[in-house]
Amino acid sequence: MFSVGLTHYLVLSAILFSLGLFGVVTRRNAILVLMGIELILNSANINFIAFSHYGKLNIDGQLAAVFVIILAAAEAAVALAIVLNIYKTFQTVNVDEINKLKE
Amino acid sequence: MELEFLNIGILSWITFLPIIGMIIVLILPKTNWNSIRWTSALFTGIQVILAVIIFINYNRTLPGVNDINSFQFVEKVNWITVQSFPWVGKIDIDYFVGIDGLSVAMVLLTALISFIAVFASWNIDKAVKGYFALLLLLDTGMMGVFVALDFFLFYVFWEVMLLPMYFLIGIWGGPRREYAAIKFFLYTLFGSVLMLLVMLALYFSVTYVDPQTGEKVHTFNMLLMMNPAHYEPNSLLAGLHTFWRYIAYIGLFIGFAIKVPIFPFHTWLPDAHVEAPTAISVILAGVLLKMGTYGLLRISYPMFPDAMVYFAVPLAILGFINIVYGAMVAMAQTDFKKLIAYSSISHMGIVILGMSALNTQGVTGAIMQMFNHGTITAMLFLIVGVIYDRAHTRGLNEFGGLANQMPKYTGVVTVAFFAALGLPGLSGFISEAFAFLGAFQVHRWITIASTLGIVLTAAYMLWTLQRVFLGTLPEKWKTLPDINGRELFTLVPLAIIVIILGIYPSPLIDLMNSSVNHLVEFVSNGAGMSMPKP
Amino acid sequence: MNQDLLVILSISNLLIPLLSFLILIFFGKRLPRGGDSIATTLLFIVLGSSFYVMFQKLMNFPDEAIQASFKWVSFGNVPFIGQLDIHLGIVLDNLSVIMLTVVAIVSSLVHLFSIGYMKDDVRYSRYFAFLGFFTFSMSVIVLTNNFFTMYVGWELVGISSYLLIGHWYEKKSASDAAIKAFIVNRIGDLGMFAGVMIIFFTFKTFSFDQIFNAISSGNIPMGSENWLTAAGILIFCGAIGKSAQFPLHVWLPDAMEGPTPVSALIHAATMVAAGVYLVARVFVMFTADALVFIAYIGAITAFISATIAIAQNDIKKVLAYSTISQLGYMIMGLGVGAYTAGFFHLTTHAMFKAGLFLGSGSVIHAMHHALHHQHDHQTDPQDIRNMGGLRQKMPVTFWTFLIFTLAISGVPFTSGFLSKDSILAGTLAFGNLTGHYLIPIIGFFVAGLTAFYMFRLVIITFLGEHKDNNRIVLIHESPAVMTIPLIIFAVLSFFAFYSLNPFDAAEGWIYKVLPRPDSVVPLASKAASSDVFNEALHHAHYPAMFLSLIIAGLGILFAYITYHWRKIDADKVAEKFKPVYQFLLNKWYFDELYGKIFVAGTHATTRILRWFDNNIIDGFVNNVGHWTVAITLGYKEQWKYKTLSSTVYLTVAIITSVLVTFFSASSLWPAASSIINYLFAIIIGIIAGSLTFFGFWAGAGGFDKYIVDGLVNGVAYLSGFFGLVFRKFQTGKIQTYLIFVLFGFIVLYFIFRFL
Amino acid sequence: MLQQIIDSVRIFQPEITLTLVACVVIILDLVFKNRPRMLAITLLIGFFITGYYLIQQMTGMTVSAFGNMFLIDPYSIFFRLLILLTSIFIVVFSLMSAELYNGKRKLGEYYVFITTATLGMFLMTGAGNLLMMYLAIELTSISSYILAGYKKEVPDSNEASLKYIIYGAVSSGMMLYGISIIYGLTGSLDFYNINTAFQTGEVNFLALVAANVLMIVGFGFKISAVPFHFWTPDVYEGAPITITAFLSVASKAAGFAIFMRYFFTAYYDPVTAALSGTLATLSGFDWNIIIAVISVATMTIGNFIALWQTNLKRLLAYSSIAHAGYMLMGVVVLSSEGVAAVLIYFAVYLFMNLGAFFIVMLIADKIGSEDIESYKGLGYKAPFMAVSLSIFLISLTGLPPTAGFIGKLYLFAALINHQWIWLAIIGVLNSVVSLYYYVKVFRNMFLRNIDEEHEQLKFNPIQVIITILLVAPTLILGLYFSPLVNLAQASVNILGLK
Repeated sequence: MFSVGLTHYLVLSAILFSLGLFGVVTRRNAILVLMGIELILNSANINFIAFSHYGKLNIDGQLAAVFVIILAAAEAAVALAIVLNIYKTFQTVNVDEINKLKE
Repeated sequence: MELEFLNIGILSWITFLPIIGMIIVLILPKTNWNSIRWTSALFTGIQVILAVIIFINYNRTLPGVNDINSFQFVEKVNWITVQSFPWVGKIDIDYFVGIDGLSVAMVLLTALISFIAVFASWNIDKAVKGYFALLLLLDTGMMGVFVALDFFLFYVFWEVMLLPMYFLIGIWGGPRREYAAIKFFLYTLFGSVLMLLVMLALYFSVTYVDPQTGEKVHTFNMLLMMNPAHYEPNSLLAGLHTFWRYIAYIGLFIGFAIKVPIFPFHTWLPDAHVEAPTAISVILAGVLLKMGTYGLLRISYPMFPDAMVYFAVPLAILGFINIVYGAMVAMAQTDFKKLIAYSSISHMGIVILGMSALNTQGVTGAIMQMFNHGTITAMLFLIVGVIYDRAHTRGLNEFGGLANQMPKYTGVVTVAFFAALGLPGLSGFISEAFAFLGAFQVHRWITIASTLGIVLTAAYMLWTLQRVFLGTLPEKWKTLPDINGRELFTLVPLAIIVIILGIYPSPLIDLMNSSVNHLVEFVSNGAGMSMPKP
Repeated sequence: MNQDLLVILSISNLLIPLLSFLILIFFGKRLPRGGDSIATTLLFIVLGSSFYVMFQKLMNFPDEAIQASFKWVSFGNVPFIGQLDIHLGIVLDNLSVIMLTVVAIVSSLVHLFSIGYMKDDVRYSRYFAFLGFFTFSMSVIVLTNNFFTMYVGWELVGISSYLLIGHWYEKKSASDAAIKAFIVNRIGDLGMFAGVMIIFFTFKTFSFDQIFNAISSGNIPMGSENWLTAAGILIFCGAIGKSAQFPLHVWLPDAMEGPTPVSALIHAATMVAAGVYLVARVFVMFTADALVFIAYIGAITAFISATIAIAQNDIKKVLAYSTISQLGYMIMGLGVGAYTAGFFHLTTHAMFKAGLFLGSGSVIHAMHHALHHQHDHQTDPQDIRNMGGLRQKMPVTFWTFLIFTLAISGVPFTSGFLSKDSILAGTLAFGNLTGHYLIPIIGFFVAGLTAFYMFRLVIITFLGEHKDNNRIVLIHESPAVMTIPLIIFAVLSFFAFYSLNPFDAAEGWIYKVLPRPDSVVPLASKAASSDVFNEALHHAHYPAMFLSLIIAGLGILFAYITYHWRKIDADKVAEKFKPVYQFLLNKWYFDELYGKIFVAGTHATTRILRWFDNNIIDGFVNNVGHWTVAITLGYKEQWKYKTLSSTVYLTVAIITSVLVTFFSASSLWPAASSIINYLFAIIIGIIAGSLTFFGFWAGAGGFDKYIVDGLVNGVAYLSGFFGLVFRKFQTGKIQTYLIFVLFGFIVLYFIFRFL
Repeated sequence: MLQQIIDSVRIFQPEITLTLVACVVIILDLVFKNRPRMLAITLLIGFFITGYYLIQQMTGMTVSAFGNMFLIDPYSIFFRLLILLTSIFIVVFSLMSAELYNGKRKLGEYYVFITTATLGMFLMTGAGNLLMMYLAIELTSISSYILAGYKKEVPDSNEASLKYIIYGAVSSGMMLYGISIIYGLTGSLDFYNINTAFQTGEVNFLALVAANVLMIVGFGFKISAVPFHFWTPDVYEGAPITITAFLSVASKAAGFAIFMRYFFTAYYDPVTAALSGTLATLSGFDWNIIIAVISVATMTIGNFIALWQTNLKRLLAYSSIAHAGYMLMGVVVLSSEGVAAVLIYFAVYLFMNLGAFFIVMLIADKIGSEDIESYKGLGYKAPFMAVSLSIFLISLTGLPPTAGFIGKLYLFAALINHQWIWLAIIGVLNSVVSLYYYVKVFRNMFLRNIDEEHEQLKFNPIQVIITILLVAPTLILGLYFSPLVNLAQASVNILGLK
């Protein structure tokens, strides 16, 4: 009978992590970039929980996950606020067009 | 013997007087030019008096070099102490000054040249206050280099000079002043950072046992660095003729060579000289160049005798290149000041050649040449300044027949030029002769080749004399006034010194005799190998 | 009679002229008549005292050398050598006292003469000042007892001659001549200096006596006679320069640009004779080989200049070349070992040649005034072709001049006959002894030539008709101040002052007081000893005399035939042998040769080096300079300089080669290292350097293009390039940044992974 | 357990104070509208109280609070002092910054976030647990994101904050992923347990390397080391100068503190350390080599790009990157000397860098430009400020007799003593290069437009005093540095290391 093990979770989180990075570097829309970041954070969370559950380790991992979720929320809030501001000043959320500061 | 005033030794006074002067100058109102000038003159003047006092009281018999007890006017105050930790030993940096035969002549020279430089700067009319303040700061830096016996102190003074120099050239200089200034700054800094690394390497290789606590203390004390016994076994620079010692020597050498300057590090010099105001050229040529050679004598020789002997022949070859190459390039110049600049490259080559011999005549010749070149080149640059102030050009080919227009001036010029081309009876000749005599005993063929420089020098000097002073006077210079009292006052003392030392050099030689002999003996014994004989 | 007095007197002889120099140079302008009287008086005092010194010395201490010296410099207790002091001082032996007197005589009379000749000159007092300075420096040479002060005096007379030749420095030719004189002399001095270095290296002293003693005790440089010979020849180089010997004789004719009395004093009688004096002074340390070398140099010089003198038309040029030729005689005489004869000729020649010059001076003076009255500034007052028939107008000048001419041509009853004859005898003896017959042959031939060209000069100048009738009426005899010296010199050109027997100088007092000293060099390299030589000389004496008489007679005869009776047309002959004539007229093309090779060569080299210095050595820094400019002004265009990039490659190449040199060298050379190893190392370094350069060049060439096309605007190299490139990565696009983060992550991972 | 918490709270006073101050400021801001100066004063008072508690702790004690969550040792105290000092200066600067007070901006939050950022940094210096570390970093970062974008109406400021937050979030996300892997490998987030795990158990090397590189990404972002520096110039240029200064000193310091602490403690090898007397790392895991590479890249690239900058603020941004590179050299040598060198460097860096930014701010407020070209003739318009700026720049170059020289001296000394000679040579050559662009500023201030008429710029006495407060240490520490060095060397002992 097929049983889900630690490896599957790690692979999943790895995929999520890569997807997150991919999204971050490819999407032009600031919102989508932020979503990519969320993916990265959550991939880490999966790791934490998987390790603490399968690795017969202490509770730290799950604690970490909780903290990270909260923190991600805070970060997202700030980020969205900034994006709003950007939209106000630049009339766009396309991160490519926001490149006045360079060289 | 100690000379003290307010419990502060004479060397500290002579070094830091200009700083006091600088502060006063900074306090004075910006517009009151005369008071600013006279203050600077006053302080440098006192410096000269102190220098004379030193000259009189200096004990000619004490060798110094690596022996603390025979240094004179020593002041040693603990400056920085960092208590020790298990992972780093106690750190001691002393304010440690003193002079011996190697430095006393330089101290005199510095005082004299600075004093004259102040009067040469009389007609500066741009930001006068800043100018004299920087000049005095520079003065302290130079003096400090020559009296410091603690490597850290030495390095600090060495670097302190850079900035005033940068501004003095950069603000009061000629049309291409910015380029010249930055070039000077970068070159010298490049050299000195290498020196910094070597200094640190020495610092970690050298320890001495603190008499009170009995613990091992790292130190920047130069004299301790000269003693092989103080090198930690299996530290970076321990032993003789090791790879790292050679590298360290080369690092130091580059640092000093840039100051001298030795081919191929010389190209900052012509630009700096051409752009710098007269007084600054005088200081550059008169004192700054000597720091390089002084550094070699004071630091490279006693601390790396093995490497010094090992590299003696390359050093001599570099000296030869400097002499001949400098003279030849000088001959091709059409700018009066640039010509003088290259001539001083050529003359410093003689110093290098003399030092590379590492025997008494050679080194004595070298140090004398350092002093004499200081006075003679100072005269030459003052002379250029005089004509430039009047004609606002330095093109050799634009002049002619000034001898009739400005007879007094021409008289002084003749003395200076003859001194520069090594005419007997003037100081330049004696030092050249000794340097060559010394070098010939070790580097026979290189020396003989170098004597070619004598002819070349005569050629371009006389040619210049002809182009500027002989022949017929162009219409446009019919109105040039002859040299004035102030300018004469800057030139005549130097001329007198040049003549006196030319006829009877003993006053100068006696100062350095015992030190030079001691140095030669010390290095030859310390090298662990004899000078390469041809 | 104590020696100290003599010493004091001779030192005062040394210093009085210096005093006159100082007085005149500083106060000359304020003194009445430029202070000429002061200078002259002082010089006559010197004359008196030097006569006194000479007589006292020769009477009371004929065969001892009075020394007086002081410690000049002390090197203290030198490692590996011990106490090393340098003593300077004077020596009074027969040689020096006689020479001192000669100098005094000529100098004082020239002072006198100059009062007339230089009348209302622009720099009258300066002129006299320098005369004094010269006399001082000359006395230094004469009195010194060591090589160091000898060299000092050597340079000092050089500089005073420079100053006096360039007296009329408004004329470019004059200042050129002055420089030429000094430089050519310096070349000679180099040799001398090298010789002195060898001497000092070996003996750690400069004093003649100590050196000679050391040699005689067998201590010679590097322990080999060859080095001794070399030292001798090198020191002789000094003489070659000063005494205008081949190949450095080219400066003396040009030196005639100076005032004529100066030519008389410096370039005829004293300074140029200093070379001879030097040879006499150190005669004892010359090996046989060195002496032969000296002899040949003298002979060649005598011959070349005599031939040139024939073709010259400038009165002073003729005399100049005859001077060179006579100096060649003296050198030759010393070379062959006729020590006394050589020096003897120096003294006699000093008198009559000074006379000749002063005579020509008075002629030129007269001509000049005449031309001045005519307002004629084209005609050259020195060209003998414009003269002739001056005999009636200037009798004193003519007769004195004739006496000098007779003397120099070696006609009996003149001093010249005695000295010249003894030299010729010496050469003949030398020929017999060693088989070098070329030397006597040249000697006699030159004697004939001398007689010929001197009489040519006399005839063209004084006899016949003057070229221009309205000029001749304006010509007058010179004033007494000028004629009196002439007369004195003329008197001094008679045999009686030197030897009572007009046909044998050997009976004269000079031979008594100046016997040939014995060489100190090791036996192996010794020349024929005095008595052997004197024996030969004795045999050679009479043949030589007759031969020389005949030859001189022939010379004079030819001169008369050609230029007086016009049996032979000189111009026709010149036409016939045009190439030869041109060759002689142009002084064997020496100046052209040197000009082409050395002068032009040096200038070319200097220009090349200047270019090298500005573009290659400074190249790197220039880039830094442009770079800083670029930074401060934000000009990226600054970077488009293609020329600079190449210099950068060069710089890199040079740096590598230097490094490689040092490392290869450090691996190569043993502790006690020989120059070869360094050369080898340097070669390796250069090869490495050039390789780098080409690699760099090839690679970077493409690099350039790539950059210019692509990323950055024309930044070709160095950190500036990197700066711009990395700067370009800062696109301002956040995602590019993130990509770099990932990129960095990967790179670091692999670095770490495969550490 | 409870007892332990109580004890911990006692030694947690500084942080608690900061928290309280933050709350107080918020409340005050709500109560009195638009009284920014009052807020600032309150804040300063709070900071001084914090400082007082910090000084109290300077007994050389090394204790851990909340079960190794937070470590109090001389090392962290030194860093916290630096950070606090910086924050104080920043608040003072803010009081004088025209750009902040223009446009009637509400500054309550500004000051609050400065406080929270400071708190975050405090926690970073002392964090002994990966989770704690992460939270501290985020606290700092989020506050800084907002501060960077505080000039809401200015596009640059917005752009800066957007870039900052995206970049920061991504790199901290990657770091978090790394943390999770390490947690998986060692089963703990506590530095010391991690260390023991490594010492005993076998760990998968590849995973370890990957994880640590991910960590380095995070740290690299904080200390803006190449290639994770890209955000730095843009953010520094866009943000208000006060914040730029704050980030360039304080947050760098905090980053270094935690970075060194993590690597030194987690990979500490007591055995070899006992032998060699250095902070040896576990065999086969020479993380310092990577740091060497990074440091070379950082200083070189920082300097070389700085050569081309025309905006002084941006130039200083790049120079601060280069300085991070220098300091990394101190980490590379893996020894207390290195750590001491870094501490010393930070101490002097604080004064000189803050000073430079302060004067740039003042000048910008006067002449309305940060462009180097616009500094022409400044040396004659505002001699005092110009001279002070030159002193700071000289110090940044590292020439005696300024403090910067001492910083460099100790760095190179550490390198030489541990025979990292190639690194030392690269370092000194870089400092020569750096001279080029610093000199650019002197050149414009003193060498240009000398002759024309200059109307003097006026500065109020407080500004002058502040400048003096910054110049004085820069010069004095250059000539008499034993107190600083003694303090720094006393502060190198990290909890758990000998």
